[in-house]
Amino acid sequence: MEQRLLTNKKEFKAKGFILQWEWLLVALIVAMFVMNSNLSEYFFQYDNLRDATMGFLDKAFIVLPMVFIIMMGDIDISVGSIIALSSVVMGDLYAHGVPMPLAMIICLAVGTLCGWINGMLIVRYKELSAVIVTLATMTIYRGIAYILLKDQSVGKFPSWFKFLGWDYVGTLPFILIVFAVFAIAFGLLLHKTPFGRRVYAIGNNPTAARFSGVRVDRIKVIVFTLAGLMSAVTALFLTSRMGSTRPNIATGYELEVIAMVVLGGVSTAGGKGRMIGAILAVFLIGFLRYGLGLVNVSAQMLLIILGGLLIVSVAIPQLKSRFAIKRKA
Amino acid sequence: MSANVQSASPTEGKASTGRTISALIAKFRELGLLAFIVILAVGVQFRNPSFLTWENLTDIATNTAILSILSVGMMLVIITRGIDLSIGATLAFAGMVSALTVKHNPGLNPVAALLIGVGIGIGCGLVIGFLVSWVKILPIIATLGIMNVFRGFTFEASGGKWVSAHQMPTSFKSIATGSFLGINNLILIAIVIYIVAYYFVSHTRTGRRIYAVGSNPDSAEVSGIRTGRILLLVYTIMGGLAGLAGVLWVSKFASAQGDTASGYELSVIAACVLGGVSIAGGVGKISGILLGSILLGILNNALPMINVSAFWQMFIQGAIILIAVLVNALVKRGIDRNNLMRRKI
Amino acid sequence: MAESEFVLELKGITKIFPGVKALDDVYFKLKRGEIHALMGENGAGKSTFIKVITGVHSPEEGEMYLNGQKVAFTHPTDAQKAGIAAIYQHVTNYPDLSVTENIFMGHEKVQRGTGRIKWSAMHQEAGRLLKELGASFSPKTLMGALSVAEQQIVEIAKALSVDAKIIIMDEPTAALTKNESEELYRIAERLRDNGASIIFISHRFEDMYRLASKVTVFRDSKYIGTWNVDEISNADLIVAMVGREISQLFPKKEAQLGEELLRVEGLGKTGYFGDIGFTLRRGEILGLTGLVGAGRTEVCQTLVGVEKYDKGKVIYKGKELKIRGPREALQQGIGYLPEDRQKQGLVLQWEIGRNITLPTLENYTRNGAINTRKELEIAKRLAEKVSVKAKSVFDLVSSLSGGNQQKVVFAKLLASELDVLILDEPTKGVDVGAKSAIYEMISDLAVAGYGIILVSSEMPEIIGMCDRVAVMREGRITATLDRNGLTQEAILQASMDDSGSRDHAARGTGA
Amino acid sequence: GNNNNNGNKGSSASPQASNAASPSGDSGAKKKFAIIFKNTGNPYGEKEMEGYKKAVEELGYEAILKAPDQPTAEAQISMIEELISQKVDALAIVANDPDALQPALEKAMKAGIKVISLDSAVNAASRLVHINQADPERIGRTLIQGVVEMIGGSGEIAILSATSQATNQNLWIEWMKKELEDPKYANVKLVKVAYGDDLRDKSVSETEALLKSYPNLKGIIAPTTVGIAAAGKVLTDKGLKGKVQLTGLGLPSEMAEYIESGVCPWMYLWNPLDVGYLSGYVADALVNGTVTGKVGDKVTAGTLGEKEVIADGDGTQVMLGDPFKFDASNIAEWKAVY
Ligand SMILES: Nc1ncnc2c1ncn2[C@@H]1O[C@H](COP(=O)(O)OP(=O)(O)OP(=O)(O)O)[C@@H](O)[C@H]1O
Ligand SMILES: Nc1ncnc2c1ncn2[C@@H]1O[C@H](COP(=O)(O)OP(=O)(O)OP(=O)(O)O)[C@@H](O)[C@H]1O
Ligand SMILES: [Mg+2]
Ligand SMILES: [Mg+2]
Repeated sequence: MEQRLLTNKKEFKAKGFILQWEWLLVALIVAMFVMNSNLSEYFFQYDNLRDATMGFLDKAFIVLPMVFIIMMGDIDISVGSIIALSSVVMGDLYAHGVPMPLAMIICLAVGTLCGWINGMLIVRYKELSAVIVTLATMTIYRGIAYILLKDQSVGKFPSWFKFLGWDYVGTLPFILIVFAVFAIAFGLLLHKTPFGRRVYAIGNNPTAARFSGVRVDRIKVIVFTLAGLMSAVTALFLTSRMGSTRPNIATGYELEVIAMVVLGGVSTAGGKGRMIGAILAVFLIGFLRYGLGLVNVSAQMLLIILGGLLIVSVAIPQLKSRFAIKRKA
Repeated sequence: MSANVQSASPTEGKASTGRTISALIAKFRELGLLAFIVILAVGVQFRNPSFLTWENLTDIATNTAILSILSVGMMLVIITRGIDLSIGATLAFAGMVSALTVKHNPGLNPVAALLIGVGIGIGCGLVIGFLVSWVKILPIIATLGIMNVFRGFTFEASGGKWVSAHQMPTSFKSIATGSFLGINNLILIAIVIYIVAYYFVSHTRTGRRIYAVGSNPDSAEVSGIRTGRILLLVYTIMGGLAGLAGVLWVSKFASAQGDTASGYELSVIAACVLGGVSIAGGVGKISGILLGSILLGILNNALPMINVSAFWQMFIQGAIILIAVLVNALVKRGIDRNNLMRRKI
Repeated sequence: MAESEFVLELKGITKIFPGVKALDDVYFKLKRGEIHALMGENGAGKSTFIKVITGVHSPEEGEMYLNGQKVAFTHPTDAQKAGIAAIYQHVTNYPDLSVTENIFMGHEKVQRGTGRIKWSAMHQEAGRLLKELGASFSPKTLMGALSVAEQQIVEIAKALSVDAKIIIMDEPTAALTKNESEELYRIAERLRDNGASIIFISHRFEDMYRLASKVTVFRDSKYIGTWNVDEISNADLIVAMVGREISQLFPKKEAQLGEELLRVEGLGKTGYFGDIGFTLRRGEILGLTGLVGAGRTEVCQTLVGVEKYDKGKVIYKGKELKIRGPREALQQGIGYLPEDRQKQGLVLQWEIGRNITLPTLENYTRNGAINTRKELEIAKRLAEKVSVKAKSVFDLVSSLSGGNQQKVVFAKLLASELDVLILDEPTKGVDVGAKSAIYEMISDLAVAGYGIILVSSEMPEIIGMCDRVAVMREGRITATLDRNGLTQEAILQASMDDSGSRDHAARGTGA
Repeated sequence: GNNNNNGNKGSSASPQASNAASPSGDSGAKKKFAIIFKNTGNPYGEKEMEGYKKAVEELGYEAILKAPDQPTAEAQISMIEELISQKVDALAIVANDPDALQPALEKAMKAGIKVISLDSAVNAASRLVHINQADPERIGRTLIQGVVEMIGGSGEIAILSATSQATNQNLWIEWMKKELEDPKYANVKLVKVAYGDDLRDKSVSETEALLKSYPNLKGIIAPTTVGIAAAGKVLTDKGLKGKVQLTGLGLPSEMAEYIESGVCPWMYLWNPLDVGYLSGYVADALVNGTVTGKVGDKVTAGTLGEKEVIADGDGTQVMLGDPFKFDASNIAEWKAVY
């Protein structure tokens, strides 16, 4: 039994590096940049690209925890409603004289609470599956927002609040900087910490993870709570961008977020994908939309293009593995 | 604890009584839903005496017909462990194409218009079925993407215009408004579809195999069921029904828009879930989704009638869905516990 | 059509799964009206062979003849049409459908022309079959509501429901009591007398002697030979199956028994087991055996908190222990090696190293991040300790053979500081070489002072390795036997006997 | 680019020379005038954009028409950003939310873009001037007067609106309530404001609920295109023509059926083509600096003649005129137009 095993990873890293999904995304982004630059003279300009990020980064905050959720084979379709509820609570409180900083903290707390409720329901009622639970809470959370604000909108936030969604630190948009910080934090959480490793384990094989001492339920609750928290962060930025809020904001955000995560190469079958992929997908979709918007492509064409892109991107790995199996056989 | 000395073999003794109880509980689920509907109806009646009138009941039935038709397809999809988010878009696309067709050919037989819608729907369903069964994309993702594509097609087809009442021949509009033997056509069509669907899922081989595939895909493969074909079939049926619903929708409201039935898929899924269709697959009854659709239909009809504030409606609907699925889960646990107690260990 | 003497003949069958050669140039011949036993150790390839015959798997090489005609099944329906029915080892049923449907799925009775399912005829027929098998539950019961043994009966009914020429039974008796087995023997004989041919797979010699006239043995995916049952001695058959004398296989070393680690009293979980009591000492190997579905796995999983118990208590190192989950169990020093290593033991898509360190990640964490250098070092050390055969710790576990996968699961356990090891079928589906390595490892661990609970259905393993054995039947311990009183007969008696005496009488004898 | 082939009353346009200093500075290129509607696939919006385009092309500029797939303020903000990047000269917006676009539109104005709103207004701080299709007060009051005339001076009436968040409708409903305060309506009772969310199915249910909850209901006002058509359909199907009266704001093409049949004796709307057309000329005047959008400014709007900027709360507006009444006598002519 004089077996010697290698622990030097270098020689293993080289292969497969080029074929990684993330590189395909990078290639797509480059192609998209070339195409958009040719379509519109306004696209490839620092100011424009920079400002474009302010337009699509708000929902990107939810992409970060959604990577964890989809990685574990779950889904959360209530995030749009959580944005609405936390934003409406913040606006309503401010309108009733609560100081803005406190209202913002409560906004974050409300989002966190909503996420926690989702998580608890999902682990307590496993037979329901996350789709059903969040389908119900999606209606309930937005319903509460309607009860609170009725047909009103609240706004007139203090002028500094506009800073979040519209201003720059140096020459960089504040939202971009905050997103970068969160993206790095979530990336480290997923790829460098025991927590992230366990999320991967749950995604690949929840039973084995549980038998290996991973507290699956606890991790799920934490991740759904994080999704709630990040929805509230989105609410802060979105509210700042809109300067006011009402119960019907952020409708349909959940599907856009899910589409970005899936395009980012995170497998809904669980356990595959990396944070960088999802972040690349955020910028790919964001700049693609922006670029096509610059040449005034119609909304319906955009729908077709983005829907098609999603289908093709999930079909490619499927077909690849299919044909790989056939070749082996 | 030695009570089972005599009934050592699992083939004897108290086993059967235990099963009757659990069967009762299982039935109780639907009875419970029915009871809930009855209580709701009585409560509403108390607040608004015109609720339980023949006319209002007909209205509820007419308004619920399309939802209930779609629930049939969605139930089959969910039974196979899938989901279809694209039906709103398919419905709009099929509705728009058939409306455009009758607009340009006012003499067209309404049955032909129906067939065109169904045909478009089947085509859409086939695409999804192919993506799910052959390319093996998860249903939720495949239909999420396809939903956008079909919605885009609908806008493209209409060129941003609506097809309005005066552009549709009376024959086309009377698909939904006409009646036969005093019963509205929509209700009749829904009834026919429910009868056919009931026959299909409980009296044909293919129907039962849909359940088999959802209940245990691996065994289904081993016992010789072509699971891929079943999936393709299920999404095709869903598409066909969505296409049919599209024509009925356009005919009923005498208007075809690009954003017709946007978000309607969630109501349909909710009806199925209320009706006890399990997202885990393999479980779902025609009677269940009928009750689920009716419950949603009654809510849609009753909440405005008892003057519930518009701002509370959404919350109430969500809360009722959540409560219904939680109760469902608890009842199921009761059944399982009952099965365990039966083992007498 | 020239009738061949053999209804079924397979030549040179080879079947390869990713990383495993499950069948390697295998031969088989089946005569009309014959009951032919197929034997071999766990993982020898028997079930895979069956699935080749029934068209579930298509072999990479080899030919198959049915009544002398060459056939190639590409789909299970092909085999069904050719009159082949099978009872698969792992229940392949539909928990949400009725018993009747489970029986007739794939070959429902339908009205000619309309295609309408003839429910009443099917229920009637199902009822008849069940009655014949001595079962009294209604064919309208949901499959999911049945116990494992009852489900096995339904599987048998399923095979009987087709008018099959060839019936294959893969371990049909594994979950059955003696009476139920007798029922099955009678039916098999009757089928044979009616002209059907039967392939019968079982680990129980008793089944083979009672039923079969011929026996074919596989070992390590290879064909070893075919004999007339009355012409081969028990010992020779074992050598054929195992490849050497059993005694060599079990390198049990004498361990010093130390203080009591674990005491379980009156443990119960409604519907699964009740009244479980035993003790475990340092250095001791306690066997836990019984039929499939006796409840052993449930008991073990309860001890590590995967499942919850509702009665009784667990005393660990003198203190009552409330286990909340596997993590707490590990922290306390109780480790569990699950019975299904692919589903419960490993993250197949991961490398060896990551699998080994999963339960103990916080040990290599610095400032919240995983210290990969240290992690890899430990993974490498442990992988070498259990002598995993691989190029590096970066090999995916899915590429390993069953035995090496199992060694990785062992390495996972060794990463934690444990006192009690619960090993659930540690050699299931493992090749002979790996098996003896695992036995050696278990022995060494006992010597090193671990208290070990060894769950196994394999009689030789239990007899060869354990200091004491608790036998379970239908959720209860029916006997606890000391090493000196340990015989195959005593264990079988306790695990299969239908008489009432099994209840409390034998318990506690060895404690 | 001067295609003058629709039913717009016909005198020839007089394109103004674009000699004023262009804010974007690139004088060589054609000036770009953009419009953003609420959402795509809405024929009313298509007409409004068409009118805008017509004016812009008459003036010799390039028109950019945009509409998101969903009627949300979020999507409109993105579109505003895209237009800022394209350095358009003027931006006309039909807002999905009066306040939520303020930061984005302020940014646009800071970038030198002349911002106006039309039809559905943004708040005064977000625009230079608003193009009002008709005075909300006039709309509200006229609708009440209309329905009261239909029901013969007394009885219960109800309103079927769009979503509870719709600003235009909410404003009109406010004015309707104000009009009802007049003692001459002592016998008219507004029993309920229902919301059909501009969804066909919901509008139908809500109408049916109104009919049943208020058996004595005599009139329905539906100031929204989907709602009024849905209500027309319900009244038609239930044979309530003449028993329950219907009026409101609707598209002639959608409502032709019900006006011709008499279910809805008449209704009001303005010509969306004209709203867009006027917006195009006002935008041009702002871009050329001939007006600044303050009260008293005068704009010559092609075929529509001269219009004056008047006060509107904190801001200013240009009024297109009174809502146009569609009834059996003129509907046949208009249903083909929009
Ligand atoms: N689908 C599969 N994919 C990969 N490997 C497989 C698969 N099925 C079986 N194997 C492997 O093939 C080998 C033979 O397994 P098989 O189930 O045929 O053994 P068996 O003789 O029936 O054993 P037992 O007595 O435990 O039932 C084992 O190593 C098993 O792990
Ligand atoms: N999936 C299941 N469905 C129904 N009953 C089950 C299931 N799993 C276990 N059981 C019940 O729990 C009891 C104990 O099963 P368990 O798997 O613990 O037995 P075991 O002795 O370990 O058998 P095995 O040798 O198969 O592992 C069985 O009698 C069975 O009735
Ligand atoms: Mg086997
Ligand atoms: Mg076990």
